[in-house]
Amino acid sequence: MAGISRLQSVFESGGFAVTAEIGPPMSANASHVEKTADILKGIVHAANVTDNQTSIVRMSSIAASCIAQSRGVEAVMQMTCRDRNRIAIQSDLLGAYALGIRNLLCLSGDHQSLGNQPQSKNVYDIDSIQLIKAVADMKNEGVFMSGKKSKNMPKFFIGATANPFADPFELQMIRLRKKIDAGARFIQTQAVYDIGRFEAWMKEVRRLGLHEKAYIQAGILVNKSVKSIEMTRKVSGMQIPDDIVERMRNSDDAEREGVLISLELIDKIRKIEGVRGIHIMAVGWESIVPSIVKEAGLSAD
Amino acid sequence: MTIVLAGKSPQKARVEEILRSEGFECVTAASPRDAKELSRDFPVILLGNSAVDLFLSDDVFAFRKISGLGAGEPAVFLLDYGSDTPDYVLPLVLRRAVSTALSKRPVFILARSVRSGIPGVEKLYFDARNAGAAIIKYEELSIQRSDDICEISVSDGIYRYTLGTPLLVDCAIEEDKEAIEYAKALRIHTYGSNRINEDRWFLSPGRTSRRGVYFLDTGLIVSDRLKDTIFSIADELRRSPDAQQETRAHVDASKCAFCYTCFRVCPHAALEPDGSAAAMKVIQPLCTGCGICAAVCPAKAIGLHGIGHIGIEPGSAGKTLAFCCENSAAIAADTAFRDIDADIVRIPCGGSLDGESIAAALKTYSRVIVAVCADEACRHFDGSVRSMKQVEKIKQAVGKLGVDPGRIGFVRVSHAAPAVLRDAAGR
Amino acid sequence: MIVAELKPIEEIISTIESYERVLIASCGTCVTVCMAGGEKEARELASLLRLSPSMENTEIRVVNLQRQCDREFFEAADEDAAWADAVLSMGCGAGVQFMAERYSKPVIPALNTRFIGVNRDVGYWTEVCQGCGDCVLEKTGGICPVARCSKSIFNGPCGGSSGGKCEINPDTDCAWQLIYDRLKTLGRLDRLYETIPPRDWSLSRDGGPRRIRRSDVSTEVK
Amino acid sequence: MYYNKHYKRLGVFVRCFMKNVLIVGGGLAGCTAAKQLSKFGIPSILLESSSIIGGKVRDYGCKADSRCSQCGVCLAGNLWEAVENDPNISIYYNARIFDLYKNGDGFTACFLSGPETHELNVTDVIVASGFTDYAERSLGAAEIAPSRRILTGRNLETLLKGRTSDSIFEHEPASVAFIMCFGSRDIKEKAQYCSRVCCGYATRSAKVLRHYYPNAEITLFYMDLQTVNSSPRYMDELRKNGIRFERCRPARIGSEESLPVVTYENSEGLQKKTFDYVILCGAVHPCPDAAFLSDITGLRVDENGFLQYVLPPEMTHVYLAGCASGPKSIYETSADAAGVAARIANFNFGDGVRQ
Repeated sequence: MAGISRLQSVFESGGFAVTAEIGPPMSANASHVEKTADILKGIVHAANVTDNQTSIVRMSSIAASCIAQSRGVEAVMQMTCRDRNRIAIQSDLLGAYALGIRNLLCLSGDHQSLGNQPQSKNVYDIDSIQLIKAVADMKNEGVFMSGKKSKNMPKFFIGATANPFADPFELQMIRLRKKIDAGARFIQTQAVYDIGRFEAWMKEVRRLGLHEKAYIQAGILVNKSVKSIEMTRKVSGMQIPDDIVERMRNSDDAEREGVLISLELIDKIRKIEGVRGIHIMAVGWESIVPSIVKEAGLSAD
Repeated sequence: MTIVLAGKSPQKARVEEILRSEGFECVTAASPRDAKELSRDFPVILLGNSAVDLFLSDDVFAFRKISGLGAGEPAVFLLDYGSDTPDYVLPLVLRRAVSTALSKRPVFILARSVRSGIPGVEKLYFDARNAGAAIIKYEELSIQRSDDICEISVSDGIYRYTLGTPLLVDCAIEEDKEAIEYAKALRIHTYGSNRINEDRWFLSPGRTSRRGVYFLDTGLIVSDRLKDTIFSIADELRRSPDAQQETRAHVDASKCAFCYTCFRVCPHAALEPDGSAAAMKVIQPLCTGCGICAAVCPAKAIGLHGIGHIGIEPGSAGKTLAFCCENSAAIAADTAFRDIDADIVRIPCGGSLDGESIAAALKTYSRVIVAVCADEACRHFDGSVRSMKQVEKIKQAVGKLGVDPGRIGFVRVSHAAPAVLRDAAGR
Repeated sequence: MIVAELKPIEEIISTIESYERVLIASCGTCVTVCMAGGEKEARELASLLRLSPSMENTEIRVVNLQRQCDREFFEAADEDAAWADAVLSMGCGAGVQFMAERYSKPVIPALNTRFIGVNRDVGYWTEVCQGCGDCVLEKTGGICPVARCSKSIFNGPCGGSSGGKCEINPDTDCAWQLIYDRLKTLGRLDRLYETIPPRDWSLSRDGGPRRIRRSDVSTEVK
Repeated sequence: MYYNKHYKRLGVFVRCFMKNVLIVGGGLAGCTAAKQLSKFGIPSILLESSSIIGGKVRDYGCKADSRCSQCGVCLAGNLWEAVENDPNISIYYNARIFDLYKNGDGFTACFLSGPETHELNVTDVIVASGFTDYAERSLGAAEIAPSRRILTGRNLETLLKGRTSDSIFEHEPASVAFIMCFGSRDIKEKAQYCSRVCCGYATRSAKVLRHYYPNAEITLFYMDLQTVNSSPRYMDELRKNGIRFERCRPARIGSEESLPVVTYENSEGLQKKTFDYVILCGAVHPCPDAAFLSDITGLRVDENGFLQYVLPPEMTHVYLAGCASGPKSIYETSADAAGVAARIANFNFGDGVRQ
C-alpha cells in the first residue's frame, strides 16, 4: 500500500471527500464487516471503523479495519483513550500501521457507564489531544511518548472530531484549535441538522484560519424513522431543529423523507466555504449510502 | 432596653416611635454583618418592605400610561386571578382603586370573593363604592386580548358582563431582597428562596424561628396591625425566657468534632462556634430544647438538660412502646392509651429521636410507635420530617435483618384527635 | 476529609455473625464528620445488630476512639479488644488496617471508604480530590480535572459535555465547563490554550504504595 | 442573656408580687391569661361557669388532613392540665359573678361558686367571657328543621376530635353541605359584621372531610369568603379538591326522610337538594352576659353587642381578652390573652398608656 492514504490524497488534491461508517459486530464473525465493506466499496473514499462505540464490546477496530481494507474499502481507524494506557495505545498503533492502516481518528471515547459493562474501570491515561500529539510526534519526530527515538515509526493521517453545536462555543473553538495544533489533519464534525449554527461555526473556523490547517468534514446522520430521529435527539451534544423532526413525523414515507433531509443538508453544506467533505453516518442502514452519494451527485472516483 | 432595627422601610420612623413609647431605645444596624453582631446582645427587629407591584397584564399596557389615557376608559383591577390574592394585598389594591376612581375614571374591581375580615378593609370598600368603583364578585372569568384592548367576560353566577378595557391591572408582590440578606445573616428560617415567614400556627405575627429576632414586613402588614404586633413584641421582650422552659441543649466540648452539623440543622439558630474551645456551644437563651441537634450529632456530644439519654426499660413481649412528641402525641396519650397496654416515652420533638433509640426499643418491645406532630405543625419546623426519615431508615435496616418492619409504626397526630393515635397503637 | 459510608447491614452481619464477642470501634475524625463511623453511628449499628436474629449469640460492645490512624489512640480500645473475638472498625480503610496491625484478631471494615470530599450541605458530600500526587489546580482555575471529570482528561471537555453537564448523568456537572466558567471570571481563559502534556502518573497510586518521610522530623536513620 | 439583664432592671418581680387578678371566664382566653400571669409570678382567680375549664376550644378537633392546616387548636395543647395544676391559679367552677366594686386601688369581687358565696379582693380584672355560637342558639328555629343530620359547628368539632384513623361520621356520607355565614352578615339577626372565623373553620373542616371521604360531594354555601391562609393558592386547592362553592344564603334547611334538605336559589332558580349531613357554621355572637358585665365593669357594649374599652385598661384595671370584644380566631385569642397578661405584668412601660 502506498505511503499516503487515499483519503489524504483526495483532500490534498482539492477533492470533496466522502466517508461512511462501519460498526464492527458484537461477534467474531468477519462477514458482517465484509458485507458492509462490499456495499461501500467504490462509493466512499474511506470508512470509519469504530472502537467499541458507546462502550459496548465489539470486534476490535484494528481487526475490523483490516477486514474492510481487504475488501477494498480504505479504513479510518478510530482509537479511543478509554480502554488503553499509553503502552497499549502505542503498541496498537505500531501494529495497525504494519497491517496497512493509514488513517487514524483520535477520540476520548464514550464513558463506560453508558455502555453495557458499566462495572469496568476506565483508563484515560491520556486524553484525545494528548493522543493526537503522541501520534503526530511519532510521525514527525519519530519518537515515542517517552521521548525515545525509533526507526520506521507509523505515519498516520491524523483526524479528530469536533462538535459545532456544543456550548460554550468559545471553549469548543479553543479545543478545536488545540487539536489542530497538536497535529490533527482532518476534522469530522458531529451530525449537522442545524445549518444556521453550523454556518456560524464555520465562519469562526475560517476567521481563525483553521480550515487551512485541517480539512473539515461535516457529519450527516441519515434517519430511517421518526423513532430514530427522536433517539438521535436525546444523544448528548445533538441539536435537531423542530421543523426537521416535524417533517419526519408528518411524512407518509419516513425512510424517503430521511434521505431527502440528508440530501438537502448535503447540498447546503457543500456550498459553505471551507467544508472539504462529508461523513455519512447511516447507523445500521449502510445500504442507503450508495444511493445518497449518487443522488447528491458525489462520487468516490 | 435596647432594640436593634435592621433593614429598610419607609415606616421605620413610625416603628421607632412606637418602640420608644414602649420604653425601648432603638439602634440601627448598618449592614447584615452589623445586625448579626448586634443580635448577640440585643433583640432585633428586621424590617422588610415588600412592595405590591400593580402591573398591567402585559407590557403593552404599561401602568404609567394610566394618566395619559383618555378619561373614559375604565381601569379594571383583577383579583384572585390564577391564584387567590393574599389578604395583605387587598387594602393596597383598594387604595389604588380609590385613587384611580377619584381621578374620574370608571373603575371595576373583579374579585372571586369579597373579603372583609381584614381590619380596615370594610372602610376601603365603602370608600371605593363612594368614589364610583364597581365591585364585581365573579365566579367565571375569561379574557380575550387584542392589540390595545382586553375583553373581559365575567359571570357572577347570575348575570354575565362584558368589559372592554386597555387597563387591566393584575397584582403581584415584589419581595424585599435586602431583608432576605439580613435574614440570612441573622440565620432565621427562610422558605424557598425568598420568603421569611411561613404561616405556622405557633408563630405569632412578627415572630421568626429565632428568639429575639422579629420580622415586620411593613409593605405587607396592615397598618393597624403594625402597632399591635409591635406591642406584642414589646410584651414578649419583657418576659423572662427562663420561666418558659426547662430543657436546653449543651455541648460536651471534649467530644465535639466541630462538624457544624448541629449549627446547620438547628431551626432556632441556637448554636454558634466557640473558637477557643474548638467546639460548638449552645446560645442558651435561644435554645428551645427540641433536641434535634442532639439527635443528629455524629459524635454524640450534645445532651439535653432535663432529659438524659432516652432510657428504655425492658418491656415485655406483646407490649407497645410509643415515642410521643410532647407537643401533640404526649398530650393525646392519656386518652388514646386508656385501653392499650403501652409504655410512653415523651420526647421534646420528633426530631430528637435517633435511630439508636428506635432500634433499642425494638429489642424489648414487640411494637414501637413514633407519634409526632403533622409536618407543618412541628414547632421546630422540620422535626417531624426528620423523625419520619429516621423511622424509614430503621425500617429498611431491620427489614434486611429479617425483623418485621411492620413492628415500627409512624403516625402524625394532634392532641385534638387522640383516637388516631389509639388506632395506630392498637393495630 | 475522607468520606465514607456504612456498608449494607446484611453484608456487615455476614462478616461478623460467626463471632461471639464483637467490638465496634468508632473513629472520631473524618468518618464522624461525614456521619459514617462516629459514636452515633456506632451506637446505632450496635443496637441494630442486637436486633438481628442471626446475631443472637453475639455480644456487642462499642468503643469510641478519637482517631484510628495514630496508634497511641488504640490504647483506649486495648482492653475491649482483648475481650473480643473480632473487631468491627468504623474507621476508613486506613483505620481498619492500622487496627489490624495492632490486634492479632480479625479486624473487619464496617464502612466503604469512598473519596476525599467536601460537605456541600447537611448530609451531602461530593468528591473533589483523588490524591493523585501532582496537583494541577493552578492550571485549571482551582477545579480538579482528575477528580471531577468522569474521564480525568486534562484537555477537556470531551464530546460528552452537554449544557454544562457530564454525559454520565445529567446531575453531574462537567468539570471542564466549571473550569471554563471559573477561568472566564478570573479573566484567565488563556490558560485553556495551553495543551497540558500527558502527566506522570507514577506520583499517583500507579507508582505503587506511596509514602512520605519528613527528614526534618523523622530521626530514623535509613 | 440580654433578656435576664433587662428583666431584672425593670424590677418586674417586685411589682408582680403585689398583684392579684380576677379572670372572668375559663375558656382559652381566660386560661391563657392565667397561665401567662403565673409565669410572671402573678396569682389569679379563674371563674368558670361550668364544671370544667377550657370552654368551647376544649372540644375542638384537629383539622389537619395529611398536612397541618394551621387552625391553631394546638395552642390549647396541654394548657388545661397546666392551668389546673398551677399553684398560682385558683379555679372556681360553676361560678357566677354578681358584683364587682371599687375598693381602694383594687376591686372586691362577689361571686357564687356552686352554692357558696365568695368575696375576694383583687387588683385587676380580665373579662374573658367568650362568645355564643349562633348555630346552637338557632337550632329549632322555623328555618331549621330538627334533625340528627344537621350539625352545628361544635358538633362537628366534637366528631373531629373523636375521629379514628378511618372515620369521622357513623356512616360514610355521600354528600355534606356547610352553611357558612350562618347568623352573620345578616341584618335580620342584627349581625351585619363578619364573624371572620367560620370561613377558616368550614374550609379546614371540608379539607379533613375530603381527606377521609374522597368520594363525598362537599358543598360550601357562603356569602363572603375571608382569606384563611397566607398561602395564595388555598382556595384554588380547595376547588381543585372538588369542594364546591355556592354563593347564596339557603332559605330553608328542612328534613325529609330523616335527611336534611337545603333550599336555596342560584342562577338557575330555586333549588332543593338533599344532603347526608348539613353543618351550620355558626356566627360568633356576643356572650349573653355582656350587658351585665358591662354594668359591673364599666366596659361599653358596642353596636354588635360585644364589649369594648371606654378608657385605656391601664387606667381602669379592667381588661378584655378573647372573643368578649369581638370575633377572633383561636390564634388571635391566644395572642390577645397573652398580651393582656403582659400588660398587667408591666404596667409602667413608656408613657404608661397604649392608645
